[in-house]
Order: sequence, then structure tokens, then C-alpha cells
Amino acid sequence: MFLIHCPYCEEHREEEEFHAAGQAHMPRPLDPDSLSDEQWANWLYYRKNPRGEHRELWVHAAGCGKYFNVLRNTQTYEIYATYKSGEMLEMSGPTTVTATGSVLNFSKAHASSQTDRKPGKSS
Amino acid sequence: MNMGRFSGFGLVKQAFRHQEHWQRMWRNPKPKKHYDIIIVGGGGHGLATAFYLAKMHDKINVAVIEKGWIGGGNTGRNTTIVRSNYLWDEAAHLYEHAMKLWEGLSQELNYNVMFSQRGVMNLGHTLQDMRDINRRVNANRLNGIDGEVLDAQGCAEIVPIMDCSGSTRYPVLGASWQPRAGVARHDAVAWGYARGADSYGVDIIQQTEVTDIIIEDGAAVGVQTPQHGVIKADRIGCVTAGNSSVLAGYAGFELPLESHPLQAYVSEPIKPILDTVVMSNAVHGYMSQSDKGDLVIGAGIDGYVGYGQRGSFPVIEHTMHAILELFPQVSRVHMNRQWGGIVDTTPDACPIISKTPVENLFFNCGWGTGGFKATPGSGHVFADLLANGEPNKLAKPFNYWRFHDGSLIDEHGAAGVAH
Amino acid sequence: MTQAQLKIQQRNRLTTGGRINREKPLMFTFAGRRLMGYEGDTVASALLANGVDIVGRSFKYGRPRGIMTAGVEEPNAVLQIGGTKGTTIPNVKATEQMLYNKLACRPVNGWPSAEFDLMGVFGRIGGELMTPGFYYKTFMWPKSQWETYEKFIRKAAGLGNSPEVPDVDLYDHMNRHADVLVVGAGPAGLTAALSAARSGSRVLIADEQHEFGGSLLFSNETIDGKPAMQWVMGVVEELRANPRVTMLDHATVNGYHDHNFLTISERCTDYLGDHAPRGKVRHRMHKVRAGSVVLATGAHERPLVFANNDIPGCMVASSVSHYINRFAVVPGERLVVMTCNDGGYQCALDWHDAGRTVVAIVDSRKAPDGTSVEQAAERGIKVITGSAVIEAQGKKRVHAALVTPVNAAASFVTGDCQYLYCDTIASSGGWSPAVHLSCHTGSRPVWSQEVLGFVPGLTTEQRWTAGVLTGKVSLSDVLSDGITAGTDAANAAGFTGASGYVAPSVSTDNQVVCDAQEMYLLPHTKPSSRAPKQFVDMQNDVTAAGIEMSTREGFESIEHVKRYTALGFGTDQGKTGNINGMAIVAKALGKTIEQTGTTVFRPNYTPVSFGVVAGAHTRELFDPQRFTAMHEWHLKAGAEFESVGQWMRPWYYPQGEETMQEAIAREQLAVRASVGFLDASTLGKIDIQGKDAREFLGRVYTNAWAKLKPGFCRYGLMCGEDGMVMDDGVTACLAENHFHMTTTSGGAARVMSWLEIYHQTEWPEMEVFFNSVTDHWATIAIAGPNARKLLEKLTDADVSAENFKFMQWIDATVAGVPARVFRISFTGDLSFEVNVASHYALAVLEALVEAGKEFNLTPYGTETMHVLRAEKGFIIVGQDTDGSMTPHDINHGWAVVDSKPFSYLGKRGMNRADCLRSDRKQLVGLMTTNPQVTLPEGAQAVRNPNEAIPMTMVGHVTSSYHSAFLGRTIAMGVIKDGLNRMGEKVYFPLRDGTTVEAVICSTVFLDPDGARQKV
Amino acid sequence: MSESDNIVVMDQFSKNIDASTASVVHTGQLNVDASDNGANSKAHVRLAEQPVAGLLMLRASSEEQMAALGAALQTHCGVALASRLASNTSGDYCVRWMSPDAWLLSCPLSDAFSIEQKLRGVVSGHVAIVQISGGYSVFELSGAKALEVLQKSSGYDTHPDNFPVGKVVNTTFAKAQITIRAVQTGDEASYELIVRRSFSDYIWIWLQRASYEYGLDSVGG
Repeated sequence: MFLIHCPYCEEHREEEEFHAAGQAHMPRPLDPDSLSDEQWANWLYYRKNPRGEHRELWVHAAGCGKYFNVLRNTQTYEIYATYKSGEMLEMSGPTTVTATGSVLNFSKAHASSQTDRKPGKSS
Repeated sequence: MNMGRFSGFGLVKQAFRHQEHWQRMWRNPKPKKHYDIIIVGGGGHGLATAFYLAKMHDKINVAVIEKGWIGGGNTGRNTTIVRSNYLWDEAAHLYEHAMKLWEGLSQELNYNVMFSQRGVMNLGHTLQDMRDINRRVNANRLNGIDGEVLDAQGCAEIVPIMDCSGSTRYPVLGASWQPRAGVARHDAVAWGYARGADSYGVDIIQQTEVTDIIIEDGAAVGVQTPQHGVIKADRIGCVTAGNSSVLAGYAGFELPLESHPLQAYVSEPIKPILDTVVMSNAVHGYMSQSDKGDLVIGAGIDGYVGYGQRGSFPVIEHTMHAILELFPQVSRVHMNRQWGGIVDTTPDACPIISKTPVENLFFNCGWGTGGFKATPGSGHVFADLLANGEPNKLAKPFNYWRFHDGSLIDEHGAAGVAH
Repeated sequence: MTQAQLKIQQRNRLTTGGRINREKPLMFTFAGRRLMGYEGDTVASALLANGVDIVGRSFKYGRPRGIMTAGVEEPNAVLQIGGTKGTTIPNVKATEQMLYNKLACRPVNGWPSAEFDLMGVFGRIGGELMTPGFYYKTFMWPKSQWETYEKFIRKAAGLGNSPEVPDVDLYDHMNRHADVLVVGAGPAGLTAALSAARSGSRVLIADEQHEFGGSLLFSNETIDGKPAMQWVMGVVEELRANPRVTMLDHATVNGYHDHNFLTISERCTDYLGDHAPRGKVRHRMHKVRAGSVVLATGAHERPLVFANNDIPGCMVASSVSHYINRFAVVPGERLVVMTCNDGGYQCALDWHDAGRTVVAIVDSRKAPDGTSVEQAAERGIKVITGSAVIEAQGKKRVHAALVTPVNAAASFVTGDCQYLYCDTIASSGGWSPAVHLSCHTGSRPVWSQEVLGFVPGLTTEQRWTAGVLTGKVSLSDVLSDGITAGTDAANAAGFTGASGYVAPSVSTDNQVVCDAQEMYLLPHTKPSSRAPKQFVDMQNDVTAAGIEMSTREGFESIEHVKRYTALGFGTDQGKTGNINGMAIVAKALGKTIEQTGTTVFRPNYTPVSFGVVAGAHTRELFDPQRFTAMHEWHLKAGAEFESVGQWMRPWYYPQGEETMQEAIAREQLAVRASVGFLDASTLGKIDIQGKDAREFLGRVYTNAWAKLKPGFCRYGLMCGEDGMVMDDGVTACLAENHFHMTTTSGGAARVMSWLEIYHQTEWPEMEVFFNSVTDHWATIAIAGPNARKLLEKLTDADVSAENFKFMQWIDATVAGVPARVFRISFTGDLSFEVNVASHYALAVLEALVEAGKEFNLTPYGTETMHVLRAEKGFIIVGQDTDGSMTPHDINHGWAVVDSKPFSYLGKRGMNRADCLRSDRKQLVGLMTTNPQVTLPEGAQAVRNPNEAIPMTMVGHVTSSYHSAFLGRTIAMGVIKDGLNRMGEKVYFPLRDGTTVEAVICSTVFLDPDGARQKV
Repeated sequence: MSESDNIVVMDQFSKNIDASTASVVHTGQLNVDASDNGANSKAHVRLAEQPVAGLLMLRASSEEQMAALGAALQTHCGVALASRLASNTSGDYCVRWMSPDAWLLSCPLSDAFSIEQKLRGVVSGHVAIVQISGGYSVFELSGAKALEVLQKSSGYDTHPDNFPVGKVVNTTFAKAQITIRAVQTGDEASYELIVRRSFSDYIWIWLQRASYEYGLDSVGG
């Protein structure tokens, strides 16, 4: 049962206050009508679904109601960081993985405020 | 098939020889350098595929490569329910195909998988539940699948200990009932198929992890393993529930999948009180009783991606609320073990049995919460696909590309908590 | 019962000593026999005091079984406890259950009784047949008979009985937050808690026992010169005095989940009776979120495996000391100890000091020396070295032990055997650290050759381990280990004050310990497959021969062996058998234990009641029951209710002896003829404000919103990104930047999160705010030709046809209350939806009902609403759609505006190849040829009724009713290519064998050009 | 209708009907009569249902609108805009932080309209004010054992260390969602529970069962 730090309430809260809302950083294509069925399906259905570090969208449903991003290890269930919607968390340095599968160099990462949608990036 | 036949007489004969002369169920051979077909994943589906490849298609230069020990993944972690009352024709035909194979499986494998056709009941608690139940049972009947709609009184007759009174929070209004459905012993399925496949000469390679799929100009030619280096094959079939996206990643494409924890738990063994399988989507929980006497209880999936073979406690708790709503007298029974599997869920809750963007590489995955019940059928059609290179009529609708043009087989409505 | 009688009956009870209250004798019954014990006894200690040998029969072979241990690792003494049908409790371990007056218990199996069991007879004869997995190799012929075989197997299986009536007791949860959670209140746990508490942190310490102290409860060591328990009492006093410390006894930490979330099952009143006193909960689950966790869970002693080691009288060495020192009970007369380490000597010393005969200590080591050996010598106890007890003899109680000399590695017998007449054999194979909790979140235990057991492995949790769990042996090491762990845990949780706590001095500081020998399976003259059964897992009858046989059959991983033989699957979860089993597998495969694989434990450490897991969320609190503001009125009006999500909505209002059909016919005709009203408060209502509100609506709905003027309303259709219909409802434009959106009752929460996820993650730049006002507004829908006349009696606002047109809204005072009135219709008749603040709803409704008398104003429920809307062909999302239908499939192309500049949600989805097929299932009307036949909802449609099964299905009925107004049945359904097959016949084969014929027609059965609502 | 913001404001107060007695709780009594607490006679938990209050949800996302809203609140209600997880109270007015762009202002029911108008008068641009007085019911949970009852109901750490007087938290409560404000801690602890109206019955019965062992006297419902 996770303990998740809501970046808006700036408090750790029990998992029951949150809902998972799928893979993060999947901005909606800017011009859907120009995409082929396959391109549209790639956005709508196909997922990375990694075993290890994964960026997920969560919502603080019973709290402030805000959506935010969680950087989590889907194998060890460690939560490395949570950061606000629209922000991007960069990893600094190469990933070093310990025997338990946890990744060490996220602690030094910082949240930069540029939004997911870089101007002009369509897919 | 030269394996010693199992029977009651065999047991008595061995008893006189102090049970010292039982043959090995399967060899643990070193892998060869090349096979006609490699099956990645030694669970129930993978071993069934190998068995049917050998039996139906005379393909015996086959290897099943298993990361851990056979039957150790979802095959050993599910709640053993077998049913075929799916709504959409394509799903219904595939699961019914599996059901017919289940009905002769112990004899075909000469290994008692203890398939007990004690019936499965899906409860309805609201008027909309009853509409969906009627729609599904009517579709089942016209697809040649047995099914009845019970009213609350009918449910009470079959499961006397269930609270069918009107006083519960969501009173039982009725249920769909499939008499031929039931439960089976999950470990015996994996071991039975393994023994069968091995007896035909299939190599079962355990403790060997596939860490890469080797592709040469667009076609898959082999797999990389730390334990035995590269093993080549003309065709590779991946059937690795809980690891499918990782393998697809090795081959350079993504799957429309998310892997979620699916939790279950058992009580301590108690004397028989439940002779059938009771499921409820609305109230979110389902229960049956194993032959050993444990109450086997399953829940819905956890919402997040999870490969840890465990989920979060609230799911266990909410499922227990449902069980005590239906069976208020078992609150003094004790929960013994709880565990989790990893289920690969697709957008339409139906599997992917298909060729892939990489030539000679075939995937059988995405069974979500419906994998165990499909084991024989999945193995049968995947063997056909691997042998012929083209999907047969049953497997055709479950292709990888259906999500592109939108021809989904949307069992979600029917799946709800499809088990 | 005089003291004398007590003495005779409790022949194994010492006259002095033990932590029992001799002034409070307690009566209890075991399988009908009246026995006596004392307050402070467990059922097990009381049974042993009374010389009870057989407490049950084994699962498969039906062999008599006695009490083997003193703790939760007990595999045999599993009892059914409780006096009545409603309070009976299955599978309670006698070693865990404290005794209370008039406690009633019995063995869980053994028919007709545990003493004389039919299964035992079978077991003896068929024993040879019942190897592991024998049921996989038989019962396959004849094919149809498996269910009959199964009936007998199931009857023979299972331990206790579930109660047959609902539970009389209550359970609940308590959420707790601790800076440091200490698991286990033995020596290490106590010092850890003390040092953490002294640093100022919030400490929670829990122990499964009745009292704190752990192994000190039966130790005769001294701490700081005082008896160990006196030291314990001192520590407990200090902890109790500290308000920031919470102490829980009878509380098993049963599960360790991610991010230091642990569940503790507290058995609050089990020691008082078989059900809780009034006002108290029986069990409480503490859900603890801890900053740091210290595991001080100790270890379980392993018995050694030898032939017939299951005969009552065979016990684990330390448990003998436990019964003697803690309960003043010596479980027999003549003791033989079998050990390969110094630990095993202690029970012989205690036995001897209690004045009973120690026949011999058999030590497998060639030349043991050290303090323990000296103490045995001082007491003149015979020690037979380099030997082993290879077999126990006896039927219902041990009466002899076969001892033979063995080789150095104790792997085979090297001499002939001698009989030692005894009634108790205590064996010790060393200690297995209780690593269970440490691996619940995926950490793998590590084999330690020094400890000869698995110790906790690496973890990502903020967790420390202390004491015997980490392999510490001496009490002083254990105490100091606790201090370091407690201090580190507190520091990590942010409390860096030094606790300044120094470990107390211990009497056994200068012990000389002789190295233990690695020993699991004792040899026998015959190989395991031929020797008498050597039991590894007592409860599931798993023998050494069975394990060796399974490795021969190819089950070479420990996980395979465990599943094939059921090793460790009992209610004791292999606490005494797992390591021995792994050792036997390793030996059979010529590997080390580590190479056969480490098993990872799953919750629960020990079984917990279903009730405590559910807590208080049962009966009427199973799930919230939501009521509208007018619920009071519906109750008085005698409404029948229907569950719609968590809402309770009036379904219909039967009057007198009316059946449902009669009631809804009356309600329908009343609306069509005059006027009726429906409580529509459950509809989702969202207040939308902001300059981009209009654009936002255009993006989430399929239709256009750019030109909707204030004062007007519009129907909206909402799709998912796959193009499938997801929700619908009417949205009113209150002002240029202010809208009032309604959604379906079931879709309210989903639509709200749908709007929020797109606003927050896709279009944060858009200036719009969404606020749920679902519960703020109560909504009364008034419908029927006299609706306007009725409304005019309650308001002076101009509600005339000219000035209050269809699809407009006005603010008006209705029955003296400010209201927002929408002129929208879900019935096809003249209709007004009056919205007032919920706290005025009842008053307005009463005024409305009063004013409506002259028009025969009739309340109608959801059933009538379904019929009236179906007569007009209006869809209900979730009933007529199932998430796989596009707007065009349901003939709602009129609500789709593709010319909008922004590609609205669903547009791309519904234009995928498969969604543009012409033969998709399309929503149509269905008119049965026989007007009085009702097409069952969910009936499947076929074109050729005579086709053999499996028939080609082309759609199904989504809505079907008998329309009182039209005097016939009407239905809607989806049919492949239906919109192009108007007038065609389609057939519905029913489950009763009959087939209903119907004609495909328009979905609008009444007033197609809408004359009734344009008045 | 204030033209500038194209938002409609509606005075929803009725002088003819006294809403203060409108009890929210319907079924009220759990089958177990909580006052007969068996365990101990003295009631350690008190549960009261407050009369219907005026509730306004204030929304603003940019700094400058928040400042304008704060100023307006200060002048008309005498309370500053609450900071994260905090509340400010003065007389009949209390403003509570609900999320980074939402505050819940409570005031007398009769003042709700005039307050909304006054706030709208001085604030422009992307701000929303929504009347939700009918959507919520307000309970007061107090007594020596009030903290235990909270701990049975919510996973939030309600220990005074973490939940001091004035703090406001939105969290889970049994199977529903709730807004809790710490009014007073210690022996005479008191907490304000704001619950969605349609869930109030469920919460009322839940609180009765949770308080049963501590002895409850409840007013209203």
C-alpha cells in the first residue's frame, strides 16, 4: 500500500486517497485528424508498460483533486519522486541499479517546469 | 507415448515397491543450439502449446524456455476458475473450445487435473446487472454454450449459505449460471502438459531467462539466455504473461498492454460449505472452495502497473467486504495465505494471439484475468499458429492489429471483473 | 472441585511456580470431557496439565497427534472452539488460545472421535498408497465419476467447521501512524522500543502473546540481578508511562506491505469468551503507517526428523521448558532429549529441576563440551554422545525411543540400537529466524551457514532487524542489538536525540557454547522409503520419503516440492517443517539448501479472521447508501427503491395491493393524461465558469456550443477517445461564460474526472473551473399536459408557451423558494425541471403535491421514466449503449458536428476503419408482431430463426416495456445494418424454446413530430 | 447579472422557509442504540449536526486573482485567504484551503448571496464563486475519544502533532470523502466534518458504530 507525496498538498498521503490514471506524459496529438488509424491507435492503446522505472499519472481524488506525475519502480514499488502536472523530471547521470532493483540517482533529479507539449511536437 | 501410464493399479503396484520406481515427469535437459520452434514461457499456456504442437502437428524439435520453474507464474497463482460464458462470439467460441478440451483433459494427459464441473454463478444485484446477465446467457445459448438465468430463489437453492434475503445492501436479484463450468487444480495442468510434452521429446528448459530476442533483417532468429547463450529457432512463440511487454521491447515493438497485480487469498482448510463457484462483479469478489477445504477468494486488479506479484491491502479488504456481504457466517473463518499474480490487460479485455511486426515472432498474451480458464484452448490455437504460420478461424479475430482499425472484441462490459 | 481433586486431575501440574493464577481455577471441556486449568493457562498448557495426549488426527493418514510446541508454529493442536452455532470458531491453535471459564473445545477431525478414528484405520492400511500427489495419478476412470470421487475426498478433507449463522460479533480497524513500529516484545523488541521512546519518537510495539517478554516468559536467566520477567515488568512500566508509546498485546503483526504499511490483528476479547462482551469489538485490525520498522520477531525451534516423530509425546525441546517454567506443567514423566546443539539441554535441566526423570540426552555430536554439558553432568543426567534417536515407538503416546550410534556427519547408523523407555521425546535441530515479515515486500532471505537458517535479506523499506531474528544467540547480544536497532530506527525517523540507554547485565554472560551440528533428517537402519514414516510437515502429513520421491519424479525446485507435497501449506505455514524439507530436497539433489532456492513468505504471518480484515464495513455499512433531499417523502409515499450506483432511487409507488405492472401503468397514464413528477436529483450537475468554458464544451461534446445563447439549453453527447458514446445530458447556458451541465446519474463522477484530466493535463491554459453541484441542487421533473397549469399555481413568473419556450430556462420563485427552472423533457410531454437548493426541497415538494391534487399529480419512479422515454426513442447511456457504440451507431448523427475547428474528443476514434463499416450494430425500434408479447431485454436477434446452433446473431434488445399509453409493447435494440433494414423482420429465439418475431422500425413510437412538447 | 464577467449570480435564500431545522440525516439510528453503550456510562464522544450554513466555493488560479480575492475576503468577511491546508476564522466566517486553486468559505446562509455579490464586485478575470450550501452537511465530532473515532475512520494522521488546531484536510473517511478541520485538540477535542449531503446518512451511521464503545450522545439525525 503506497504512501504518495502529493506535490500540491505537499504532504504524504495514503494510497486510498489516490487513483492511478495510466501512463504519464502522453500528450494528446495536436492534430488527430491528420493521423492514420495506426498512429491514433499507438497513442490510444499501445503502452511502454516497463518492468522498472515508470512514469505514471495519478490523481489526488479524495484530497485536492489534482493530477500529478509519479516516477515509480514497477518491480520494487519504490516511488522515487512525484512532480506536478506539466512538469518534467530529468534524471541526472547514468542509472545505477542496486541488488534490490532500486535506482539510485533519482534523488538528485530536479523538476523542470517546461510542459510536456513542446511547441510543435505532434505525436 | 511411452510414459508409464498412471492409474490406481499403478499406485498399488508401486506401493509394494516402496514407491521407489516412479519415473521422472519431465527431463531437465541442456538446450540444443537450434530448434524448429522455441516457446518462451513455461506456464500452462506455453506447455499446452508444446503438447499440442507435438500431438497435433508432429512438431517435436521444440523447446519450452522458462525463466523460473514451470507453472511458477500466473498458472500457480490464479483462483482456478474455468468457465466459457463470454459475451462476444469470438471470445465465446475460443473459451468454449477450451472448455471442450478441459472436459477430456485428464484422460488426454493421463494426469488428473481434477476438473470439477460444479457450476459457476455470476450474481446480479441491480436491474442493469440482470439485463447484462440476460444478454450474456442468451448469447451463450445461441453460441451453443450452456447457461441459465436464475432468480434470487434459484440462487438460494444452489448456494444455501449465501444471503439471498432482501436485507443486504445490494440484494441478490438473480444470476447467470453455467453448470459445465467449475474449477481445476492449477498445478496439475502445468505438470500434466509438461509430462505430456516431454514424453513426445519436447525439451523443457527451466531456470533459463530470455534476455533478448535476436533479429536479423527483420526476422526473429533466436533468443539470448545468460545461462546457455544463444538458442536459435525458425519460429519463436512468446507466451509470458506478466512479462509480455518486456519481451516485445526486446523485439522492438510495443503491445497494447498494461501489467497489473491481481490478488487472491485462501482461508484455512474447513469442512465443505460451498459446492460451486460464486462471482459478483457489482460487489467485487468471488469465492469457491478447493478440494482441500480452503475457501479460495479473488479480487479485482490493482489500478497501477505492478510486476511485484503483490498488490495493495485495500483491494484485499474491499474484497473481504464483498465476501461477508454474500456469506456473513464466514467472518470467524481465518485467512491463511494471500498472494498476487501479474495480469496483462488489453483495452478490450481479450487476448492477442497473433503474428507480430517481426517476422517468425508470434505472441500469445493479454489474457488479463481470463488466462487459466483458456489454457487448453490457448495452447491448441497457438500451436496451430506456430505450426502453420497463419492463425486459424478461432485465433484470427485476436490479432495484434485489431486495435488499429478499431475492431475490438469489447469484453470489458462483460468482463468487469472477468475471471 | 477441591484442591485434592484438582491435584489428581492435573497430574502434570507442578504445585508451585508458573505465571498462572492459582486462586482462579477455570473449568473447560475438551471433546466433552470436563477438565480444569488456571487463569493464565493456554488451552494447550491446560490440556497437557490434565495429561491429554491426543488432540487431533492428521490430515491425510488420520494418525493420532499430540501437542508438539508452545507457540504459533503448532501444527497439531488445531481445535474448534465455541459454545454455540453462531460463536463457534474453526482452526484455533490451542497454544494461542488463552483459557477462560467454561471454554468448550474439541479436535477438528477424527470421526467418531480423535481417540478412535475411522480415517486412522484407512491411513494405516492405505498409508502406503497415499504418496504425495497420488490423487493426480488416479481417480481418472471412469471419466464421468470424478465428481463422485471428489465428494469423498472433500468430506475427508478440511479441518474445522465454519459457523452456519451470521456472526454475532463486531470488528473494526484503527489507523495508526508511528515514527517507530517495533514488531515483537521479546528482549530485543523491548530494548528497541525503550531506546526509540527515550529519543522522543512516537513508538508502537506489538506482540502476539498475552504478555510482553517473548522468550523471557520461560527463561530462568537474570537481568540486572533480577529474574528476567521482573526486568521486563520494569521496561513495560516505563513504556506504559510514556504517552507517545502505544503497546498492543494479543496483537499479531500479520502483514508487511509497501512503504512501511503494516497490519496488526489484535484479538481484543478472545481470552474473555467465545464472543465479545457487549459494546466491545472481537478483533481490531490496526493499519499502521510507520516511519521506521524494527523487526524483533525471534525464531522458531526446528524439531529433528526421525521415524514416527509424530506420536503424541514428541515435542520441540524449548517448548518443554516453556510449559515447565511458564505454566508449571511438565508434559510427561520420563524424558529423552535428542539434540545437535547446546540449546536442547535446557529442557532436560528444567525437567530434572522439576523433579521428573530425564532418561538421557542423546547428542549427535561426538564430543560436546561447554556450560550446558557441565550443567547436565552436575545433575547426573546421562548424555549419550555421537548417537541419535532414529525412531519413536508407541501408539497413542510415546513409550520408547530407539537410539543408535551414528557417524560423525550423522548420516548413517554405525551400531545396534538400544531402547530407552520414556513417554516424551524432545528434539532440537536448531533455530529458524522468523523472517516471514521481512520478505512480504519482495526481499529474499539469505542462508547463513553460521546461524544454520535464513536471515532477513536486502530491502528497499526503511527497516531494521534485531535479536535472535538476525542470528544473535546470547541474551546480552540480543539486548544490545535491540538498542542499536531502536536508536537507528528513531534517528532515521528524524529523532536524533541519543537515548543514553545502556544494555543491562545478564546472568548468562559468560556461557561457553559448543558449536552446533547441522542436522535435519536423522538416519534410520532402513532407507526413508522403507523406514516408518519420518514426518517433516505434521499437519499435511509430508514425510521425508514423500519429499525424496518428489525429487525423483523431477520436482527439483523447492517451490515445486512444496506444491506437490503440500509442505508448508497448513495453518502453521511450515514454521517447523520448511527448513527440514528444504534440507532433504538439497540432500536428494546433491546441492546446498541455498541452491535449491529460497522460499519467500507471503502474508499472513499467522492466519487472521475474515471479520477483522473486513472491519466495520459490513451489513448496512458495506457501501454508502446515498439518498436525495426528498428521500423522507418517498419513504412516506411507500416507494419501492432501485439501486442506481450508490443511490437509492424511487423505482415505483405501489398503492394498496397494486402489482408493479399495475402501479407503473397508472403512473404512465397519469403523466400522459394530466401531470406527474419524478425526483431527478441524482443526475450529475456540474457548474462550469470561465471565458473558455464554451470552447471546452465544444471539445468534450460531439455537438457545437459556440452559438448557444444565455437562457437556452442543448442536449450534449460525450464520447471517449475511441469514439464510443460515454455519457449524455442537457447543458444550459446561464451566461456567456457560465454553464450548468447535467450528466447521467451513473456517469457523474466519471464525467467530472474526465473534464478535470483534460483541463489539468492537456489544456491547462484554458480559463475554466468545474465544480460539482450534484448534491446542492434538488431537481423535481414535472411532466404532462397540465404541467404548466400546475407550475402557474406556484409561481408568478411568466411560464407561458410564448415566453418560456422548449429548451429554455428561467430563474423563478417557486413555492416561495428561488428556483432555476429548465424547460427540457425526457418524457416527450410538456415538462419543467424545477431546481431548488436541497435544503428547501422537501418544502417545495410538499407545496407542489398540495397544488397538484386538483390535477391528480402522480409521483412516478424510474420504471415509468424508462417507459415514457422509450416511447419517444430517447436513449439511456449504459443501458442502450455498452461502450462499444459510436454516435452514428445509435442514430445520433444529428448531434455530431464535424465542422468544429478543434478535433473534439471521439471524432478521430469514430472515424477509424472498423467504425465506418456499414454493417455495424445500429439502434432501431422493434415492434413485435404480437402486440402483447414483451421482448425480453437482452434477447439476441437472428435473421433466420431455423438456423442450427451456433446461430448467427445480429444484435440484441436493449430496452423493452409494455406501454400503457400505446396499449402495446415497444422495444429498442441494436441490429446489424438496422437503419437500412426498416420494415424487415428479425427473430428472437428465447431460452424457453419459443421465438418472438418483430419488425425493425423507428425508435420513436409516440408523437414523432413532437407536437405534445411544443405546447 | 454582473455584465462584466458574464456570470449569473442568483440569490437562493428563501425567507419563507427556515432551512436551519432541515435535518440531513434520514434513517438516523443504527440498529444498535449508541446511547446504550454498555461499556461505560459517561459519553466520551459527542456528535452534533450543525444547521445548514452558507457555503461558497471560491476558485482562483493566478497570483493576482488570489490576491484580489484575499483582499475582498479581508474587507467583507474579516478573514485572509487560507494558506496550504489551513483555515482562517473570524466570527461567522471561516475560509478553508481545499486545493491550490480552491477555498471553501462558510457564512450564515442568509449572507451567502450578498457575500457572493460583494466578492464578485471587486474581483474580475478568471475567478469562480459557486453556491453549494445545499450540497454539504456539517457535523461536529467532539469529546475525549473524538480522536479515536477519527482514527477508526480515516487513514490521515490526525494526531495533534500532525493535525493541529486550524488545519483543514480533505481525505478518505470510511468509504466516502470528507473535509476535516481541527477546531480544538486535547481532552475536549472538537472536529468539524464537512460531508457531501447524499453521503451524510452513511457517515452518521458510521460514526455511531465507531463511537459505540466509547459511549456516544448524538444531537440531531
